Amino acid sequence: SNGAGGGEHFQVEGPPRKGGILRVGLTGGSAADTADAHSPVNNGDIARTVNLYDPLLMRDDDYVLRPRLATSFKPNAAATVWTATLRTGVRFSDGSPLEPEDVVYTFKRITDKKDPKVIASGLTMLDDVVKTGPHTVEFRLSEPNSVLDDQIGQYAGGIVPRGYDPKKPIGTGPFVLESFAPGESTVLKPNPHYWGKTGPFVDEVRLLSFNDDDAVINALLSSQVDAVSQIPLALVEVIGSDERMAILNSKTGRWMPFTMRVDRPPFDDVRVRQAFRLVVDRQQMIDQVLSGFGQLGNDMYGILDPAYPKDIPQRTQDIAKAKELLAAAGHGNGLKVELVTAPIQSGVVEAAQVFAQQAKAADIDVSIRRVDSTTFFGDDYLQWDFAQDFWNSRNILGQTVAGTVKDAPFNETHWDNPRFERLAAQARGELDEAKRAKLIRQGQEMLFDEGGYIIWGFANQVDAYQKYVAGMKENATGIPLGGYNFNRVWIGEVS
Amino acid sequence: MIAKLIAKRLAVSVLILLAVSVIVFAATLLLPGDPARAILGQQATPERIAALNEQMHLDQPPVVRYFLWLGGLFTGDFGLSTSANAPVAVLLGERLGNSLVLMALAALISVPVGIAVGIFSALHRGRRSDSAVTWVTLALAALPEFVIGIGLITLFATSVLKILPAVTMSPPGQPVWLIPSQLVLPTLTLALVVAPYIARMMRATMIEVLDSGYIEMARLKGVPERRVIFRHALPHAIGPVAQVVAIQLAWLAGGVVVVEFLFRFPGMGQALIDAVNYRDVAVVQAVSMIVAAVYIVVNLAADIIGIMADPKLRSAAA
Amino acid sequence: MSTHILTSDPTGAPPRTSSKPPGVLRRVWAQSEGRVGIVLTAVVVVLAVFGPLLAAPLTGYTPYQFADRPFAHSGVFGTDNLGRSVLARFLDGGRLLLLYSVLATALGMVVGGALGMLAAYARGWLDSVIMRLNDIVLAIPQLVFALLAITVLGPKGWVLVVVIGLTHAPRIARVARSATLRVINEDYIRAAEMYSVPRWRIIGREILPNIAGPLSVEAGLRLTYSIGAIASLSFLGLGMQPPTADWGLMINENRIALSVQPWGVLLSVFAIAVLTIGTNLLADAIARATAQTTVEE
Amino acid sequence: MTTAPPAAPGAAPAPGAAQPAPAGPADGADVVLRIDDLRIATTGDAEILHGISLSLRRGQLLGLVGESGSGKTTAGLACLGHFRAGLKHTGGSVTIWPRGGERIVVQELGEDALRQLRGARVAYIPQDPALSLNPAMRVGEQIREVLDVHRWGDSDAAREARVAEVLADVGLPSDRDYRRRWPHQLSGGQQQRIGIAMAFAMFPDVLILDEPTTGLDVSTQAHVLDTIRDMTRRNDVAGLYITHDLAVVAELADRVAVMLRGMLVEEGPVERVLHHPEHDYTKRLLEAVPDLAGRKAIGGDPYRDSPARIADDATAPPLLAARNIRLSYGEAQILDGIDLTLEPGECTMLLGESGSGKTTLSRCVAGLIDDYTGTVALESAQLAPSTRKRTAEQRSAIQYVFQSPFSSLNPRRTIGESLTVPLETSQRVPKARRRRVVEEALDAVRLGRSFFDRRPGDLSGGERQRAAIARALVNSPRVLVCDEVTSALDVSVQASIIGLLRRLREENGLAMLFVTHNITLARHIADNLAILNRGRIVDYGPVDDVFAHPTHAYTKALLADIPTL
Ligand SMILES: Nc1ncnc2c1ncn2[C@@H]1O[C@H](COP(=O)(O)OP(=O)(O)OP(=O)(O)O)[C@@H](O)[C@H]1O
Ligand SMILES: Nc1ncnc2c1ncn2[C@@H]1O[C@H](COP(=O)(O)OP(=O)(O)OP(=O)(O)O)[C@@H](O)[C@H]1O
Ligand SMILES: [Mg+2]
Ligand SMILES: [Mg+2]
Repeated sequence: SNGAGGGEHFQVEGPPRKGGILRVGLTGGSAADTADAHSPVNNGDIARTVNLYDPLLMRDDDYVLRPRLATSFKPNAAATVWTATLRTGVRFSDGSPLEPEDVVYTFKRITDKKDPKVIASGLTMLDDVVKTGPHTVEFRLSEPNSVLDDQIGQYAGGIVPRGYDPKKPIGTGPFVLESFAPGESTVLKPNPHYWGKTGPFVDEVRLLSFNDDDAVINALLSSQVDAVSQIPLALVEVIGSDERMAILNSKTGRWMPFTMRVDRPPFDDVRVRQAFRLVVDRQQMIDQVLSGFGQLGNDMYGILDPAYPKDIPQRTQDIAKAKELLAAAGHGNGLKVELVTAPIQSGVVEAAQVFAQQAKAADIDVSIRRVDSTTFFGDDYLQWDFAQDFWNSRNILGQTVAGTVKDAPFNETHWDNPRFERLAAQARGELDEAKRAKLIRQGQEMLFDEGGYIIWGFANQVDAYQKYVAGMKENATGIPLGGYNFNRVWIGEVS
Repeated sequence: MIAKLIAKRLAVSVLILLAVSVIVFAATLLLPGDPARAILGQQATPERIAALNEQMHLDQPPVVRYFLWLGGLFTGDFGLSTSANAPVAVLLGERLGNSLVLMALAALISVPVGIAVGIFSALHRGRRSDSAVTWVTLALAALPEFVIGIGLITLFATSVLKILPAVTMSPPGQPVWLIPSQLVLPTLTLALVVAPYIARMMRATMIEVLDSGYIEMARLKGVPERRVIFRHALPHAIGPVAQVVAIQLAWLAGGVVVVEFLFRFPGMGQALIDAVNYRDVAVVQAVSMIVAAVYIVVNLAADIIGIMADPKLRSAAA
Repeated sequence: MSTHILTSDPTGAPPRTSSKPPGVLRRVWAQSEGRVGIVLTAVVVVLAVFGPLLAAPLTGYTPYQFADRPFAHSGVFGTDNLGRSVLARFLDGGRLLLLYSVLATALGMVVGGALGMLAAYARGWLDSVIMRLNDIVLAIPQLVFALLAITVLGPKGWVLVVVIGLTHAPRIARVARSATLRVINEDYIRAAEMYSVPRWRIIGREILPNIAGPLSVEAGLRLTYSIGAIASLSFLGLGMQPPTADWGLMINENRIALSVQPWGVLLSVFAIAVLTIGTNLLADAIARATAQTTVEE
Repeated sequence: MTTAPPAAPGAAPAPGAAQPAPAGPADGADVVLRIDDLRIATTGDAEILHGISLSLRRGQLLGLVGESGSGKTTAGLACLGHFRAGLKHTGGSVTIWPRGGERIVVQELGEDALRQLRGARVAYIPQDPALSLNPAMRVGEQIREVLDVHRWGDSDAAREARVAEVLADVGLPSDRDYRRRWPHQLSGGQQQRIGIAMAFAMFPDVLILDEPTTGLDVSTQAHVLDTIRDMTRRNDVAGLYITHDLAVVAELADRVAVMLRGMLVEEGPVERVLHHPEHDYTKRLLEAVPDLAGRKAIGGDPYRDSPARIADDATAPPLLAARNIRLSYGEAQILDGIDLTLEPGECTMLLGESGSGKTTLSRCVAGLIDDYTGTVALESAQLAPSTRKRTAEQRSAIQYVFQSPFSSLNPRRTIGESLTVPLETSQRVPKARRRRVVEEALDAVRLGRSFFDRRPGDLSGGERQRAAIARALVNSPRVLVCDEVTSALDVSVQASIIGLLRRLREENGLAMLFVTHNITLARHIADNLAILNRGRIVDYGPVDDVFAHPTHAYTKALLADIPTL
């Protein structure tokens, strides 16, 4: 094994070294773990998908969409038909070549009406996927969509061969599945047919699931694992001060909003929503919840999107103003609300507590109702009056389609504004980036003024690994450990 | 007579187990959540959910489902885990093994140690060594298992002596016991919880026996002390000690949950907590029934040992 | 714990031990276990009751205010997972645990004691029914019961109290029953029967005071277990809920930093340990004080 | 050796002085064991034996009598070098001259030597065989064990033969099956004989018998006493027979020693001590022992025919009449058609061995047992079986006093509270006056009003029994059912209770059903005698008639078995 004492130095520069085993500790595994390309839910699922499959496009470390299995993905002028040109010479892990039929099959599987997969919600306008040549596939839409590339360029959109069986997963990713025990461990071996130019360098990757952060940290500190994804932010400095450990701190677009239902009292009154947003001390939120590892939020999502309106002034805590607004809304004697929270992501329950404490200053009595994740995502999901959620890095339009248009599948604030709908529709049909940015800005301003989200910050993704692990890079997508790109990771030698 | 007595206990045990199964089944019916949706996911269509409900008999009235479930239990079919979408038996099999290893190790240590300490303490009644034992067992018996566990972790894993792993972690496909060092702390925790009770019970029983007329008589007959203890006193402690050992073993089956949680031990207790969190009704039912069955079986065993150890009942059989 | 009860003494000499109730406390105090038990329990109880008043004055922070970054080492015992003062939260964190444990124990004692006495006194089918029900409840794993109840009803204070109280009830009922059986054949019960004293009054006036010894021992034990059980549930995240300051919950929240900022865990672990050890010693001392055995050093 | 004045321990010879071993001590060639100025104290330094000196002679039994707690057992165990937990030896010695062996001073022996002594040279027969036999060991093995641990004989077969022999000696079957029985498969008398066999197995020199017949009924007692007498003679051992029953001593012992609170007050030949006692205490003790002839005045004035007693007036219904009472528990027929009547002021003694159904019958009468058939009538009114169904009037009329004064009063309540209970349920007396009524009852039983606020734990057995009797009196009953009210008490206390009951009868005209197994009490309290045997009354009539002309074999045997002074 790689167990090694502190103080030693490792050769982690220069040409990658081949060989060795990479043991990665993950939290959040359960008996429900899957290796299905299109149904990843938790951390471990994502790590498996990323390494077993490739989508047509994928965002890189800087959150820029890059070609993967498609060398190009272009819309027509009306943004109603997109054409993908497939990379040549790609083989699946069983040796069969990648063909347009596989892409057609993949998207049929994803959008299967009877069993729609994770990214299907963003593909509701996708009418048909058709092979148009030996290397081309057309995506025909029922309405214009200028950001379809964003929708399909996700880890859950990996291309699988025809007749795909998730029990014997076959993909084009850098690794193949050697063994898989849900909730416990996964072993990945290099894919002999891998098409990519980098890696894989290690002989084996082991994904080990732990049920809580505590266990995973202990495993790292006792060298039972080489790298762990997403360490508790409160421990970053301590772990970083261990000379054996390296920290990977990536700024991301991950946000953990409070969600106020704009159609339910007391939040149906825009003044109450504004007051709640003014109550938040955002820097304190970041300090206490994220231990400072985050960027300020301004009640608008999509901070990594080039169209994000950075020039809108930062909202800061203003208790007096908040009280005024509450009084105007008829809550002069204070207000009592229930905040539903659940341990759906580390920091969520903590944020609820910090918010409750901050709101006291404005005579808002927030009672926290902590439920378990299953209850939270159960029948009442998206129906809570005042709750929380978390989202990973997304571009603004994609996020809008997912959460802030009337029919969005996750419209948790029940935001329903005709003008906003129009802006969103226009932007989705607009292929000109500048024009689109303008439309987006108008929509964002509406959310900034009246929306139901309290977006107090964007959390960094912080991982830790032993210093002998080489090739880890910061990654803005929010996928841990440099986007789980284990194909570029190698084990350094003692120097 | 004795066979009749045992048969009666057996029958009562079976009835209790049946009653428990009714209660467990009814209680799990109350769990909020929708198993079919849990299996199929958020975006499942109503048709698929209906189809799966039918397949899992969830469309039947509770009484019918109870009997279907009960019938399944007899054939080793514990139902379908909603979270893993796999048979519960497959899911639990290995974990049950892990838990049993842990419990067996804990029992193997705590039972003999507890009995020996108890006898020692009874024989040294009133002396300093006895009161030391009394203090220690009293203190340990009071501590919740996680307190002991955290104490041990602090002592042996994280702060003082960093010599043992704080969590259980097995390389893929390897049973937990292949890395014995990771079994040490969980086993020790359980043993430290269980042993004091056995020691205290053993001490109390021995003292009571040693105070009895026939022990005094044996001494007055000139019987050597060693023989007084092993031939005259010990046999009388078998029954009561079997009882307390049974209670402790039964406790282990339930108490292992917290310890497994603490040490991230891949056992039944872990499975139970996960199952409750994910509303995996079939798993909750299975684990509950397993723990209840363990409870009933060990108590039955203790009763039978008690009956066999009692010459009145034994001779009545002849 | 020998609960050997000296029944009729054939000698005619007055029994050596007097059975006056006020003697019990004194006899508890007379044992070193009793003294240590009382002191330990009292220390933690005082801490739990008055701690909340001291939290802010002593630390400068309320248990809910942010003092520093999470797991920082500022202040006496550093900060917790949200940067709140560990000491302030620790001082505030015993009250609910203690309150719920006492309530749960009381509930268990009332329900279990009543059932046990009733079973022993009524005998016959009622006894069988109660005891079989007891066996059934005992066979249902305590933690499973708690897990289910809390998942169905939510982690509310009364749910904890009821769940823990009810899981104690069958065990207490057993004790109450066997203690009652031991006195039920005493002639003073027969005398009361003979004078046709109402049955509830026989239970209340003749039986209850005479099984108070074993019952108070049981109460002490059950209190110990209640504390452990409620703390365990909080530790599993099923008991007290954030942002409440509570020892069990603090362990759960701060466990992750055990190796770097152990105080958030260790203070609570220590307090729970002292409390449970104290109550257990006390229970043991009461057991010795009430068991009418011959003189033992 | 004659009476050693307790206050003058110096009078006893110095331990170990002038003894030509091994023949025996100078002052008597046949002395086998001598206790010299033995002192024993508790670990709390309260002295329990204040210097006892005694000698046991070969082939003789020395009776050691004295009231409960006087230290008899403590002295007896000291002969084996055994002190119960909490006791320690503080002075004096026990010396033994075994047959053909060296003189042994018990207190000088080490652990191993003591062990070799016990069960071999000095054997012990305990009070309660049921508690002293190991319930988890076969009886044969328990006897055999003595031979094993003392390495008797030279082969297993020899030891087995000895077990069989000694079993036969004590009159038990000696076959293998019998030896393989468990203790619980034997009756009380048989168990005690196993104890005796165990004691004699090693041909001991000294035998300590600690009330070996107390738990047994008269006929069994008679058998066991025969066995003991026979075995001591045959084996020529020296015996110390501890008892509180002077009659047994008179029958069995050669000499008798009387103990009082840890001191020896008198010692001498049985004849002399029992008939010409010198010490006051011995005198008082002898006075309190009831005699069959009824000549003594135990508990005060001798018994006179009660003036309230009406000669058989056939016309008026009797005060209390039980007719054809039958009761069975499962297969066992406990009461088998009992007829019994009681006239006002009359006392009938119900006599029978243990298990004959005395308690059961008296409880049927009192309404404590309600599943009998037959009728109980008070005057002409038939009573409901259960007290709860009887009227307050009827309940008050019949009062029951329990056997054990230690369990009939609630230890947690004051005497006053317990005694008020009957008044509460009968409602005869207004609340305000209840205390006075109770205090009067306490006066009547000679306890005094100060007892009102005391708890049973502070009272002696006799005081408690008085309080229990007072409880029966508060409702001015007409019939008192006394179930062995004196059998848990010392003779002197028994005498005072008998005196009290007699006075109450005379003063209040009470009718009484006096249940006992002690036939010697008959002439001291009763007018009529009913002999109960296996659920039937086998002899019934005026005491003198029954004594003069017992009809049933059981009654005859009973009269023959009674040990007398
Ligand atoms: N282990 C002990 N510790 C303290 N005191 C004791 C102990 N055993 C006996 N005593 C006390 O010593 C005294 C003598 O007791 P012992 O048993 O010798 O009396 P006894 O004459 O045999 O009475 P009984 O007729 O009731 O058997 C009593 O007052 C008793 O209370
Ligand atoms: N509740 C019961 N169930 C079964 N058998 C009983 C019950 N009570 C008494 N007996 C039996 O009835 C018989 C008579 O008992 P009872 O108590 O009346 O005898 P007793 O003459 O008072 O004896 P003692 O002198 O020992 O007090 C005994 O053989 C006893 O075992
Ligand atoms: Mg005695
Ligand atoms: Mg009787």
